[in-house]
Amino acid sequence: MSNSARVESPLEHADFAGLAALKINGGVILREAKLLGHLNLRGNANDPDFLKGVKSALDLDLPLAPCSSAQNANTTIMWLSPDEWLVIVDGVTEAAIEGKLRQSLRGHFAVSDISGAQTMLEISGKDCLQLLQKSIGYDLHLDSFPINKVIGTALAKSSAHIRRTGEYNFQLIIRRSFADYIWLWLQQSSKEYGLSVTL
Amino acid sequence: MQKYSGFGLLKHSMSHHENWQRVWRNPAPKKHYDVVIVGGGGHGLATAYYMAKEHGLTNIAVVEKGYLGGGNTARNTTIVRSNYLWDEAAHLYEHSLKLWEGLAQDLNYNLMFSQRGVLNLGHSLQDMRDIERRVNANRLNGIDSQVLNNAQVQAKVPILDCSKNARYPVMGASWQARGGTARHDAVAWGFARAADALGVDLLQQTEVTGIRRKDGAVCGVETNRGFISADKVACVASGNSSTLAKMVGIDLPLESHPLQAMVSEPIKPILDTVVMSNHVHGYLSQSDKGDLVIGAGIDSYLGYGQRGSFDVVEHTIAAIIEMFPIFSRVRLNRAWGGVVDTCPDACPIISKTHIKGLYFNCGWGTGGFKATPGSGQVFAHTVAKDEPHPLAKAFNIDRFTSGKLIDEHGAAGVAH
Amino acid sequence: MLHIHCPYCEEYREEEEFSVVGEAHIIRPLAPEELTDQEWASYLFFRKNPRGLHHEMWAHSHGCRKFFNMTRHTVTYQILETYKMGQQPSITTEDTK
Amino acid sequence: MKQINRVDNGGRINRHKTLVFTFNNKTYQGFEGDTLASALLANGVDVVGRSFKYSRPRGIVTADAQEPNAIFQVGSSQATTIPNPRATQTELYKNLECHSTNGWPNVDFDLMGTVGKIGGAAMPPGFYYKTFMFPQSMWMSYEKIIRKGAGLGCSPQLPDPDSYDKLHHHCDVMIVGAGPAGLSAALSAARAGARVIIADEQNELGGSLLCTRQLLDGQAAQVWIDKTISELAQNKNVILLPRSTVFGYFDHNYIGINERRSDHLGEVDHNGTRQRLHKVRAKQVILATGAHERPLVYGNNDVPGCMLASAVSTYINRYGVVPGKTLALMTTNDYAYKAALDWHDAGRKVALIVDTRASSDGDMVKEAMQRGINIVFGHAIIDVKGSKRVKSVEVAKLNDSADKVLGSSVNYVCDTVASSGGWSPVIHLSSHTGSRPVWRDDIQGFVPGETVQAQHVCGGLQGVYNLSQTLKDGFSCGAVAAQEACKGHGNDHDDDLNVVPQIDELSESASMALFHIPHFKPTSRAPKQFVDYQNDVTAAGIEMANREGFESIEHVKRYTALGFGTDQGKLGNINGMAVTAKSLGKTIPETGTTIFRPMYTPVTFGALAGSDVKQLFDPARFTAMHSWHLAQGAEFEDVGQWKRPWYFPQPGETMQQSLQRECLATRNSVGILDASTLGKIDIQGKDAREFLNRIYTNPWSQLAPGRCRYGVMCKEDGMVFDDGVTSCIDDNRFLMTTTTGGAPGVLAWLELWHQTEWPELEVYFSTVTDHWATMTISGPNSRKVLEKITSADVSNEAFPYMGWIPAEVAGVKARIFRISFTGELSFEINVQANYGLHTWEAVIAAGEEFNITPYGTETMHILRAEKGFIIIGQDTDGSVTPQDLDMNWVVGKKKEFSYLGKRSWTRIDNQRSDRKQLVGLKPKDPNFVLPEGAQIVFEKGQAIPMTMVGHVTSSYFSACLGYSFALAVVKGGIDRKGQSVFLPLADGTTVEAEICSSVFYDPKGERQNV
Repeated sequence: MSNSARVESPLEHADFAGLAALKINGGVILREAKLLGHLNLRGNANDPDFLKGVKSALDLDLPLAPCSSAQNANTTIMWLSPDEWLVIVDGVTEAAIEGKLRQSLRGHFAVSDISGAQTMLEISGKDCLQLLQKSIGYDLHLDSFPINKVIGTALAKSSAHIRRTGEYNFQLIIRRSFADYIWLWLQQSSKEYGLSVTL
Repeated sequence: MQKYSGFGLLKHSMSHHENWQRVWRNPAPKKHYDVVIVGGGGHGLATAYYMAKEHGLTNIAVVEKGYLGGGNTARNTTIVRSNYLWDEAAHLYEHSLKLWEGLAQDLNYNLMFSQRGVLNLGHSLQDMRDIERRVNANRLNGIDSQVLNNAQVQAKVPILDCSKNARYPVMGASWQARGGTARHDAVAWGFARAADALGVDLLQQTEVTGIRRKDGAVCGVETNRGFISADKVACVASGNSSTLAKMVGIDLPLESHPLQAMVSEPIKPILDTVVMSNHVHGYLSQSDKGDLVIGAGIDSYLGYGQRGSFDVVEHTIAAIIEMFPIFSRVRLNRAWGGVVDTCPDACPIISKTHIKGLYFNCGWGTGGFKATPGSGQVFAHTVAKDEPHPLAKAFNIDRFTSGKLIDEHGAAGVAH
Repeated sequence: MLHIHCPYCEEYREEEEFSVVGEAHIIRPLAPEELTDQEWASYLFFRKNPRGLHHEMWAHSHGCRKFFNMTRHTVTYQILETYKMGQQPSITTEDTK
Repeated sequence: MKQINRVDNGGRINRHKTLVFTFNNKTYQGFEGDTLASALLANGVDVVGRSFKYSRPRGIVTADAQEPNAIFQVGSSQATTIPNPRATQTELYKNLECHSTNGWPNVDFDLMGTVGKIGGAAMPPGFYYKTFMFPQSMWMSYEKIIRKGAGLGCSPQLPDPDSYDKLHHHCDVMIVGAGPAGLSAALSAARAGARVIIADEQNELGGSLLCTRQLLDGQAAQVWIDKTISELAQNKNVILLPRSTVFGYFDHNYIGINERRSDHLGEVDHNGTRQRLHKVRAKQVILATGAHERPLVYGNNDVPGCMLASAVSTYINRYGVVPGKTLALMTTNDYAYKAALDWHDAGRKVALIVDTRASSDGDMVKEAMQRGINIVFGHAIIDVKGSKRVKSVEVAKLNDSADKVLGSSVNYVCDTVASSGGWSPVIHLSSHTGSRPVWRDDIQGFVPGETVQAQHVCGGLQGVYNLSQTLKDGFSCGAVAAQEACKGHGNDHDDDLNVVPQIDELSESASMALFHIPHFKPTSRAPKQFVDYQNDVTAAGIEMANREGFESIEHVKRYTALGFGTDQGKLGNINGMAVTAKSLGKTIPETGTTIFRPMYTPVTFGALAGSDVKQLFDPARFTAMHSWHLAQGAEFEDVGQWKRPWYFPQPGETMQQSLQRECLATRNSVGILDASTLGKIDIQGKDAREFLNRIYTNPWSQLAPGRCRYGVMCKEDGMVFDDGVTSCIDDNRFLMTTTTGGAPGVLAWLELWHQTEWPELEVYFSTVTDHWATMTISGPNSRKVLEKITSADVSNEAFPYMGWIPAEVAGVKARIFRISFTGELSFEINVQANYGLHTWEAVIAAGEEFNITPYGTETMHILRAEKGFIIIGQDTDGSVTPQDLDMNWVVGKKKEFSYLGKRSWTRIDNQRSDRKQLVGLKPKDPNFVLPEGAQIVFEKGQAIPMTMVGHVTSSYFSACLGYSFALAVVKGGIDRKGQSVFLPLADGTTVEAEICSSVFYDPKGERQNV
């Protein structure tokens, strides 16, 4: 893409920069990890060549256990289903990485660039657990939802993939067209805790 | 039959109401009946009544495994209307509505049939196109029906949120003035009392455990009270149709689902029409006692448990608040479920079967209550004459083979 | 609200994540043209609808998007098992066969 | 403003904090810790309401959820008022305003009461079924009058200023009820390491311990409560929920709890949420809901001053309120003696205790004797005198079987009657999941029956009323539940910690099974003996129902309205069953049980909706260009959850003018449409083609990379359900587009067939709807616009119709598709959505010189209809085949696989020649736009019912054609082109139109091909 091309996250209109400047000290902290590269990867987990190919392209083992994830400096892979993974990479690198995957994979597989289709919200803070539990029916207790676990679930009247990165740290992958709805939901649901936005 | 009237009430009050007659007998089963009707709900009792009244058959029994009117008759949201889309369904429901209009007098039992009007709201351009289509079809079928715009809807129901601020603003509605509500229990009791007076035996606590055949024809039913011989067996047992059919190896294109309904605590009269919305998925009316009577769609899974999932209650109440924000502080008193037999085309089956003397009236899905008298009358005809009533012809079970379905999902929409 | 074990995610999830499809193990006829209209109708519309155990197909729509089957009691709503597509139920009755 | 019934000390109220409140516009004072009911009783208020049917004055009967009479309108404004809260469960707050819900002009002087007295005799159960029938036309008028008496409180008239939310929980052990059983269960479960939630409807945890005088380990119960709560509160695995009513128990151990977070603080809560709905998935559930006391059914038992014995104790011990001066107690058991002893302790007079039993030597009975209280055994109170307050009671001797009274009666002066007929376990929740309660003769009550839930019951719920036993029961129940829930991962703990405190238990004699007190006269002539206060159901009414043949308890309930009040029969159901049983000569279990349903007590609608209200009622979905549309002042249309621009009005324009402008601009120069909402599915794998062959009706084997094709999908019944263009990206990869509304359904449809029927096909699907921002430029100048912002060769030769190319547009990587839904030369530019607005703005800028005109869905609909292109859901309705749409060209004849839907087309009904088929219609009046949805007939002037042969599906005025036109389905329409049809309209007129081809504009399709 040319440098002049303007790029905007689905939550551009929420003006997170302006909200961050308010420096609110809230029980819920929100950051949009925007404009990352998102790749949907499909393939046969029982095929050693597929696993090898992914490893060589991403320098990371494909997480095979249900609801698990793997991460290195530049890449996170989330298990979505027995034959589906979400690969999250730095923004703008997605095309190159898609190319790398296509090069190193053989046989039946699929890669789709869905970087425009979704965005990641990072939610943390002492009240983030209760906030999420308002609209997520899944049990987010550390015993059932440990760090690095990832689930696809219903979030209010939308869907999300949720990954835990710390006791009080979560990543939410949400769809672009629902982003405004989730943002409305977040503002409403975090009222009692205070919402601070960081960049 | 003891005649009911206001004067009678006064007279009986002088004797401390000690001399009221039984509304129906509690007879022992006879050995043989000309017709055994399986199912003592509204439809079964209506079938018995019309069979006795119009076809002169009085050696009839209605067998009911629980108590009369204890199934969906006792669990629905009591809405009566006839504004269905397709000719076949519209004619059947309109026939029924016409019967409703004189039923209290016919049965000498006040069914509290209240023609307060039914609104079906439209929230999108396509909703409005569908409403126009249905209203036009109704009109040309002789069914009173009109399209209202936003302002007309607001005038009819001032407490409805007709503003543009709603998530799905109201664009208009169809209006059937002759539609309304009736007292559901009274419908069963009224038909039961009138049928009993014509000699029909109402056998409660009598459960059919088998259907006996001889030479390919029906010859009676096995029950927990013994075998009852019958020339014809007519099954009208919502929620049990598949079970009965299985007794004789017949498959029906039915699925039985929980259908939930709920009422608020009684509040002073505030809503005097029936308001329904397929789009936001909820509907309500206010009973004469003051309860807001609320319903929604069926639960998606099969269920005979007379209860469904709680999220249906949550979604339905959210829909009610979307339509009526002022009800947010009103409180929900009770929620319950019925079991409805749904057909792939959201229309009933009123049909002979390949077994001589065996008939089924089933698959009314969410729309059975309003059809009670009409269903009973056309089924009585079908059974008595062994020939489908003209209005029942289209509801033959063969339509699933021929492909001539009558798709009323649009008009049936949310349950009612 | 049912609590459903997804055989692919290998854990229990709330009903809101799932959608029900209908009776399980209905196999599409290999040669539809060779069927009578009645046989075709039977495939299209006629279902067991049992009062009791029922094998039914669900989808984990908000989760892994996989279809799977379950054996559930239609009166008590108890779920006796869930199993992956292509597998057979381990709990059956005359009604469900 | 003295609180005449408040004793000087005792109770759990804060006497340092006086709260002023008003009831029926009179000002009163109470204390912090009071309920509205205790405060009114403290102030000596007798009449709190009027009954529903007879308008009889009514007073407070209970101190809990059973209360049938003290049902109020609470709140001071039309936005905040709450209909029907029970005064017994409403905590007093500063400046609380409340009113009675019945009584006109007021509860003390009620004209309706006069009507009730005179007309009441003619209003037995079901009286309305027997009258108001003549003439038929009058029912609606009768009904208006009947409805005047309907309802209790009033709905607010203004929207709710409060907000609500929900919270999901998972736990090992959910405990319902925080009385002695619940608290001890919580202790043992928590000590075993379980995740525990304990909820109680009251403002304080403790249940019956809050008003007991029994000592635990020699100390007041409060000491044990405090110690217990402190231990639980410090355990991070325990959640304590006071003011939280468990209203429903659902399948798979799912529990609904309504927490009242601010109702006790005032009318409105502006900071947080007024109420919160907790939804708990519990591994094990412990029901510790205790029992409710039953009143006895006797003559005029509804006169204010008649109360439950346990309520009397509760008001004295918990609130420091003695609700009268002189007490008469009628009891069938020892336990109720406590009320008389408490009354006596409070320094007020006990006129007598009427014990229906022949004798008792229980400890409390002895205590009462020692105090010199007059006890009459073997007697009953058969009638009460007084209207707005009890003045005296009439006492008579019972025969041995207690079904008759003997001899003569004696009157005793008193102003309060406490009665106790024993206790009914609170089985409601256990019934919610379909479990049938079971009658136990030994405790004269129903207990929870068999269940498939992982459920435990303890304490009063299973008839254990002795405090030490209850605590013991709780401890063991909690331990067992924790063990089952935490199989393998619980704490090693010491059961020895779970020690039942030392309690001096009192000995009790057996109670008597008595529900309905006989009178000298038969029930039908005796003074009214109320069973269900709120619905004015009397014992005589129930007997009359039985006489009339309503014998099933469900019939009795429905005929008399027994149990249909807001207390849902908590107070009266068992007594009603007992009256029925007696009248039918059956036992109570033979008479049947009643099935309790959720809600245990009523739940606020707002709480059930939670935050899913207003704009959060349903997600609104937006495209990447939404902010631009907003800035342009677009009007929006709801399409599924999407907000799509409907049209872009310019100042002063009517909608019709906007549409005309948008249409002409597109046909004559260039228009631009935001088409991002169309569903897009990335299909990859070597069997993708074969898969498409099976799903679509047309063939896909020959579609070359770089080419696009329109396809139609049918369900197995042969009816069209979606359509769209699918493009070949490369040999193993296709991009499918779907309708906006159909997108999720189509993806699920593909997955269904792949996963369940054809897993052997190597193909993967991935939704990319949101990934691409899609803008369609359409019109003769569209190429010129495009050329300004791309270096790609977009000439017709290099890039022909129904092809696609990768290209860079405005500096952004794009896919351009040459497909057309308008019939004009069109380019559909797809870019990654984060670049959507940038690209859109670049196209607009480039198009400025051509007056590029944004258009919305309405113009799109007109332009496509001019071309005869269908819209699924508008021109089809689930009963239309491709053949009906005259689209035989999209039906594969030679495909090897019998693709979805094909077989159904050979059924008899599909072979009919008079199926409704899609055609065009030209109105005779070229300026008249046929209403969409208008029905069509072949012959005009028919009588009703007319024979309808189709309807108008789409209809517009075409600015570029200069006349109006429509699409319609008409029976056998394809062969009727040129014939006239008639449309009888709602205004009574009939218009004529001619059937024609559905393609009105550029029938040869030349314009899109240039």
